Amino acid sequence: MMENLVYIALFAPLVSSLFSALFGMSKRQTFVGVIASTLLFISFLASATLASHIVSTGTPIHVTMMDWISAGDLSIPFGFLVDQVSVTMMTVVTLVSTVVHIYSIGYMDHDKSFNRFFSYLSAFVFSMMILVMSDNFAGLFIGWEGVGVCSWLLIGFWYHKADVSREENPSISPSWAANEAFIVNRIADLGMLVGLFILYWNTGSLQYDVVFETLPSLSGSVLNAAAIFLFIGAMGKSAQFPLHTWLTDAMEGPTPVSALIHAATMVTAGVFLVIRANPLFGMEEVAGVSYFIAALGTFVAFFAASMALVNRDLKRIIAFSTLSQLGYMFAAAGLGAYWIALFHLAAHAFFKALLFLGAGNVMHAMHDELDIFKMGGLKKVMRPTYIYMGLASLALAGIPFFAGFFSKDAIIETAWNEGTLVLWAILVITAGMTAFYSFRQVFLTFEGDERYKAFDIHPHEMYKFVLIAMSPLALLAVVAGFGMGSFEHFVTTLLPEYHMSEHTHHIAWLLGLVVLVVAVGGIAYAYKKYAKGLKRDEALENSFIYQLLANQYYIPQFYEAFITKPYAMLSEILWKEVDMKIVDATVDGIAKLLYKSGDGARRMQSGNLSNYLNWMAVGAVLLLLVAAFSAMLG
Amino acid sequence: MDNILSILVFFPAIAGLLGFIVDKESARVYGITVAAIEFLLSIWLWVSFDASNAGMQFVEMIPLIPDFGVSYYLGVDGISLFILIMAALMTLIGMISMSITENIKNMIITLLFLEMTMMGVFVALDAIIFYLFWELSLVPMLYIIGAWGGNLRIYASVKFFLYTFAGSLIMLVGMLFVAYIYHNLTGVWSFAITDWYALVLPVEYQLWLFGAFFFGFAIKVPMFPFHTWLPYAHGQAPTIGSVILAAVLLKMGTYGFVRFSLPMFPDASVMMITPIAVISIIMIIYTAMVAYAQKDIKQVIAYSSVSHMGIIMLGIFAMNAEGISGSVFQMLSHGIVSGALFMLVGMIYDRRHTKMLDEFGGLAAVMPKYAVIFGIMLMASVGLPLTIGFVGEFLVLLGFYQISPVMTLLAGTSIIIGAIYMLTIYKRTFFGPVTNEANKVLKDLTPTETWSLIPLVAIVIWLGVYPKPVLEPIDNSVKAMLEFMDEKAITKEAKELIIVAKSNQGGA
Amino acid sequence: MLQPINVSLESLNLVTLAPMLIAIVGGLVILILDLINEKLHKSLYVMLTILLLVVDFGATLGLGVNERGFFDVMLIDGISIISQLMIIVASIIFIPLALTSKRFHEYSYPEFFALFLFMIAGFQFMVASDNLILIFVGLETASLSLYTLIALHNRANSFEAAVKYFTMGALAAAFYAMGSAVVYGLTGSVELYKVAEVLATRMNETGLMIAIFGSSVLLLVAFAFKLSLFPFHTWAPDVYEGAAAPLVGYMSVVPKIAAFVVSIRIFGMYIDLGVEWVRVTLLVMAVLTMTMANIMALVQEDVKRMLAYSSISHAGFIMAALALDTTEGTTAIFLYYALFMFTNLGAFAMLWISRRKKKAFSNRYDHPYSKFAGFIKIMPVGATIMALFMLSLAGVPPFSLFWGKIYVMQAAVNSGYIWLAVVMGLNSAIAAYYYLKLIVYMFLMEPVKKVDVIYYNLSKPLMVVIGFATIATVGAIFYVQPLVSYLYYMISASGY
Amino acid sequence: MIGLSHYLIVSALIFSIGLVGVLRRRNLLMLFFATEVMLNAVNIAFAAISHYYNDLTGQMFAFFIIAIAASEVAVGLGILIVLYKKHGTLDLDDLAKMRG
Repeated sequence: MMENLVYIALFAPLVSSLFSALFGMSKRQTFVGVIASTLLFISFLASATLASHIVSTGTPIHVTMMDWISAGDLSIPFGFLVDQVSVTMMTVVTLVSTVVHIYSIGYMDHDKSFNRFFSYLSAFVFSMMILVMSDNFAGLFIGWEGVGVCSWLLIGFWYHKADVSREENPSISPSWAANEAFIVNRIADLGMLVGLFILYWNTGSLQYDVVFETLPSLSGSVLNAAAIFLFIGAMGKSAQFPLHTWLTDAMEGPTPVSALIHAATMVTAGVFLVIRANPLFGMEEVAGVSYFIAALGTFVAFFAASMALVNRDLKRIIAFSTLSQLGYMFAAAGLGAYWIALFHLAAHAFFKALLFLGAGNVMHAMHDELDIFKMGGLKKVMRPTYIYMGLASLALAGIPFFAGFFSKDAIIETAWNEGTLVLWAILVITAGMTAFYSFRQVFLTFEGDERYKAFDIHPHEMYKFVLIAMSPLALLAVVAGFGMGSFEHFVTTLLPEYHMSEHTHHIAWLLGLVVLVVAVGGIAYAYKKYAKGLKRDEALENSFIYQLLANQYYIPQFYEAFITKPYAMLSEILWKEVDMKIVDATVDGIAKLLYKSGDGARRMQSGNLSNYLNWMAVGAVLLLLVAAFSAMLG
Repeated sequence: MDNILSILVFFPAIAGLLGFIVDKESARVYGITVAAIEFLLSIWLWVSFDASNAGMQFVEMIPLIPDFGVSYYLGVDGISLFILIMAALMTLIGMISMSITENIKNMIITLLFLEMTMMGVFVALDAIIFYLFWELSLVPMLYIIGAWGGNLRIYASVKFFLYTFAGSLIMLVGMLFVAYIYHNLTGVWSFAITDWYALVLPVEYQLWLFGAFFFGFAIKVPMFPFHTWLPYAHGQAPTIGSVILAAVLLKMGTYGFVRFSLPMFPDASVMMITPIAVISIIMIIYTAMVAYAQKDIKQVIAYSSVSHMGIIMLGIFAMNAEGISGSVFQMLSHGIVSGALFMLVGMIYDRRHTKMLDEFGGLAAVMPKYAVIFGIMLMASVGLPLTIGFVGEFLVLLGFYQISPVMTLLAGTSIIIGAIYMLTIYKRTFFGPVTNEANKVLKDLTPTETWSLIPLVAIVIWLGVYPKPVLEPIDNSVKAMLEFMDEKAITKEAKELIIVAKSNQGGA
Repeated sequence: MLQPINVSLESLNLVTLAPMLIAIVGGLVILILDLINEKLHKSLYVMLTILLLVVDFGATLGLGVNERGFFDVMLIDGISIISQLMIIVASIIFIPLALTSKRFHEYSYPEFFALFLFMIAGFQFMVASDNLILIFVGLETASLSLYTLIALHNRANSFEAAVKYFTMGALAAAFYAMGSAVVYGLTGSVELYKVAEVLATRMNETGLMIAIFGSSVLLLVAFAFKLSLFPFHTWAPDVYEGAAAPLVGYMSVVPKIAAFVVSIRIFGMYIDLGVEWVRVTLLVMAVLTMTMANIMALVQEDVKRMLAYSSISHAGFIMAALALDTTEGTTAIFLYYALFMFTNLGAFAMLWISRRKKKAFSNRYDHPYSKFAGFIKIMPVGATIMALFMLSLAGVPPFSLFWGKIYVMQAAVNSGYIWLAVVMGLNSAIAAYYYLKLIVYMFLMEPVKKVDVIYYNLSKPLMVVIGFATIATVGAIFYVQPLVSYLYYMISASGY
Repeated sequence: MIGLSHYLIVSALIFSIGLVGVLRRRNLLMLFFATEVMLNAVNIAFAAISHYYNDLTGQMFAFFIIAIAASEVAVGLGILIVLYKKHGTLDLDDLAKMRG
């Protein structure tokens, strides 16, 4: 019975995708969206049932469908494991997906590729389910790559847009952004593959259980190598520095995609991997790697938040915020608080998806205008959206007692608890920045003067059903935090427990207060600065720091100048100079040399008999010489 | 039907001869029918193949020149079985999708003869018979490229012929030397590969012979720096020529390494791991970069073939069952995928008579079906899991990791740079606005085209999801071969490096 | 007082002379027939010649191995029998080529056929003796007839060819004679077996070496000329270009077989005596010949001239086999020529059918490549057959010459000359270019002019000959085994 | 006393003279004569050696050479006559239509 549920949860999205694909090339059909959403909902129900089953029994469900690859001693099955961690992910993924599917019916209403969109979206969910449900690393990799492709398809969904200059659009074009995302992810995937190879050759298997069982018997260097390479994989998917540029560019995709893939689910796969492989990352031997993960996560949290401070693009701000929150999750995971990371992952999924969907509403209303400097005062026409986004931002900012408060606070507390005070300080500051940019965005969008009027835009609220569909997310963004205790209890049967020390526990209220003060300060500053309307400060905007942040630290330009262009140039040189002028020319040169020597040699064939006779005499002399030589040598 | 292999080899040839009588108008149908029957025969071969038997099956042996040790000696094992089927399939599909109308009868007859030689190479167990089909395959291909090719067709076809011919002559000397040694040791002349397997050669001899065979195979593969004939051949060849060249003819080289070099010269092979791996990595990275610089879609795919062949070469020299099985599987995968890609390029060429990337853009809107199938093949080509391309590539890299982690990492960049050039051409061809007026009126795939591609798409996904029916027989034969190599190896290094699968170590 | 010479007829063993006598008598009969009736058609002579050759063939086949006769100057050993058989077979294939649909006047002379038969007798004498005198007589009989046959083609080019061939041939004859004189001076004998015996006892004399130098170099010059080895090959392209195509095909096979047989006897003897530098010299010449001829063939514009260089290159190949001086090497020589014979004659026959009285395509050449452009469209079967011959010459399996090539290469490998086998392989690769060039012209190019009469000369007998050559070329794989085993048996029976 | 070696030296000298003649002469007729000179040089050697060994074989060879030389001249002159008819010259520098 439960096994069937596993299959239903897994394959309902696939069926949905294939069904929608049937209509992929025909004209828009609402029922495609409806059926897809229904199937996703079925998947959600199955996941939820499984979750409740696991909650009640505590025993994971493990099914093996069939063999996939077996060669030599390697044997990889299609096996699925539904345990506390994966069922959490399944539920979150299917829930957010269902909402996003329904949302998309409204959002993509006017798009002629409506059916195709659902096909891709469901395919993504299917890949994501494989990713989280697989019982082995190879299966995880299937999902890993699968979500990558779906992400590619969805970012580049509006493929017909032309490339423009970076000044005009930092992402150049949807198709460009899609390729960037795919390629950057591939870099990380290579790391991941190498991680798998290390594990396979040292443990003889890629099954989680076998691998984790064997880990303690492995040497430190092997473990470290495995951890490093797996984390490189995680860095790509979760867009950690320096592989982060693709995530903001990925905002070229339709907003539901950003909500689902680039906020709630796919980008958290890296975190999921670290959590999944906690027996490895939690080992004493790899403490260095784990600390690095935490440090990098902290850095990214700050780094991304800093860029969000000045950005004017509604979706990019949220993207930076996603990046920043992923940093938080890694910080938690790196510090060993896996369940907290997972919890933040889930909570973040809810409020960030909500935020994005809200942004989608705004975008829909503003006819795809994303510059928040051109918005303002939208609360009049879009009150429900305002509320939704406000709630989500509160959650994001970590205001009590919204979801983000619990999860983020726990992470910051963990940093304190581990004694990594630098990390703690940065995370606290980042929390303030988070609050600031979130509300900067909210205020600039919804409060103040109606700047959009200057651009002759007539905003209107989203369809009702869409707004209703968003409500579960809003609800969860508000209340999810209260489930923290039971969640801890639930997942720590599988994940290592993490307890604050006595001392930390003691001052927890103080720590929380610090964060709260900083966060509220951020909001207050944002309110002061933006709620009443937009006053541009030319001097500030032209300052170096502002420009640095606005240009994402010039990292995309750096990549372009030092990686992309040299690669293209080198390719050109390799082709034209090396392949054509050296390798091929050598081959042709040999042929030409032979031909030329033929031309030279035929001159002895002068046609003159006297010459011929002389050649005979020469030949006779030569023969004598050769004979004499070889006689002497012999 | 014990002589099914003979039938497989000579049925197309006889059909080709009879084809001279068939009327020009019906030649195409005739060809398709013959190729279909041949394909069914190959499927029958698979059905009657005993997957649990790792050795040679359906063996036929008729002495031809006993004084010289040449015999008509055929057999098939897990390694060659699927290459045979793929050759039959690609010929059939290539013929169905063929758009050539000029001199169609000559084309059909040539293709049928070509099919005979392809079949022959992969079933031959006598070195001379192998060599015979190997060389003979050049002739129809020369004609196909030269008669139906582009502007530089004569240069390309002659280059193809001479380059390969030169390499294989050196291989021939190697073969003669092995026969000589065999004669010296046993007093009997024999060119039978299975007899040669029994020879335990001194390391020095192994190295020389490995070198001799290397020339023949490396040029065919083609390995860097012997690869420059390939872009010309592909660039100039008609679609059907490129399809068969990429799908089957290149595999002859890598098959040769598996069939000859490894089991005959295990010690030399082990000693040559590093040089070959270095060349393979150059192939993988360098040609992928060169592919990126191309302006012509077909050239991109041609260079990408070289890059993918690098992966296959690497896998062969992984010296473990994972790597070699993966490599053989990758041969099939590359055959199907690059064959399909060449067909796809051919289809757009039929419409626009150009293959230059600059001419295109935004085709996804005009030709959605085409874009979808191209996309699937592209994803298979970059090794997306659950497509055929992943299984081989994964196994190869996994296998080679055992030999050298650093080199695996370098070789693994193929998944990155492969994505770079593939996605770039996809973007430049299919994405963006439709700028070129001529592209706005392009017709999407015709039913014939669609239906010739759909089986390939099906295979790409089927073997990506469930490779077992194919991988298992391959793996069995590979394991047996490795065990044999391990027993035969004389140097300590070789004994250490050749990994016999645990599941196969029952006796020892 | 001289004793009356008393020779019993039996000891003469006249049957050893029978094959040559048949040819000579046949030649005379043809001349007499012409005296009786001048208006006889060439077809009569052709058929008569064929009949005589068949009888000749039978007589040769009936000879016992390792017999001597006629004052012991005749030596009927294995190689003499197989070479005679090959000479006769080649002649039988050659002679029907006279029956073209267009008239070429040399064939209307009965003298042509008589000379042809005398020439065959000359070759037979050459191969069936180890007496330097008889070899010389046979050589000159054959050569003088051949010069005349070339000249009979009656065009400016053929006279030029005949003069060049003749003059150089005369010089070579002088070298041969001088070489024989040195050998005679050294040993007091002109019978090779006696020469070998005498030399074997005196091998440790220092002064002897110089004389052996002299004799072998002089003889080598003479035979290198006959075998067209570099740099004595210069006559060959010009003569081949000037002579009629079928005769060229014939010339590139039969005289060379005869010359090779003599070379095997003479130089094989030296090598057997341990004069290692003879082998080295031969190898150097062989390698130079195949390489130089190949690269010169690359740049030819005329198919016939290309084929001339190609036959030179093939001679180099075979010379290498000779230098090995093993039974396999010697077998390789005959196997190679047996296979080469059909293919080469076939190729020249194909040129022959396209021969026109006027040079329609080029001022200079009869058979420029461009003449064959698009041949596949004009005459598909002809083009395919020509392509088969070219592939065979290039050594593409399974066509006939491939088997010859691997046999030669195997022989080289077996004797430890792996480098030689590699050189042969590389040369085959170079050679493939110019054979391929013709195929490219025939199959891949458009016809240059609207000439629908390229197969101008075609007639039924020619078709039969070409068909036969084609079957022999394609089906080689099926008869190589009996051929090899027969050749090997005969050669090892005669101790080579 | 004139011995075998003297004869042989004479023979060699005459042979060389003939050879030089063959190489240097431009007229075909003179060229033919030069080859005859060479053959006759060989005849001297044969006769002398034959006498030295007291063996008739050498002389026999010499006779054959004479006969062959005669027929060579016959055939050669025949060809030269036709050539002269066609070309009107026997200068071999004019005889280079075929080359390469």
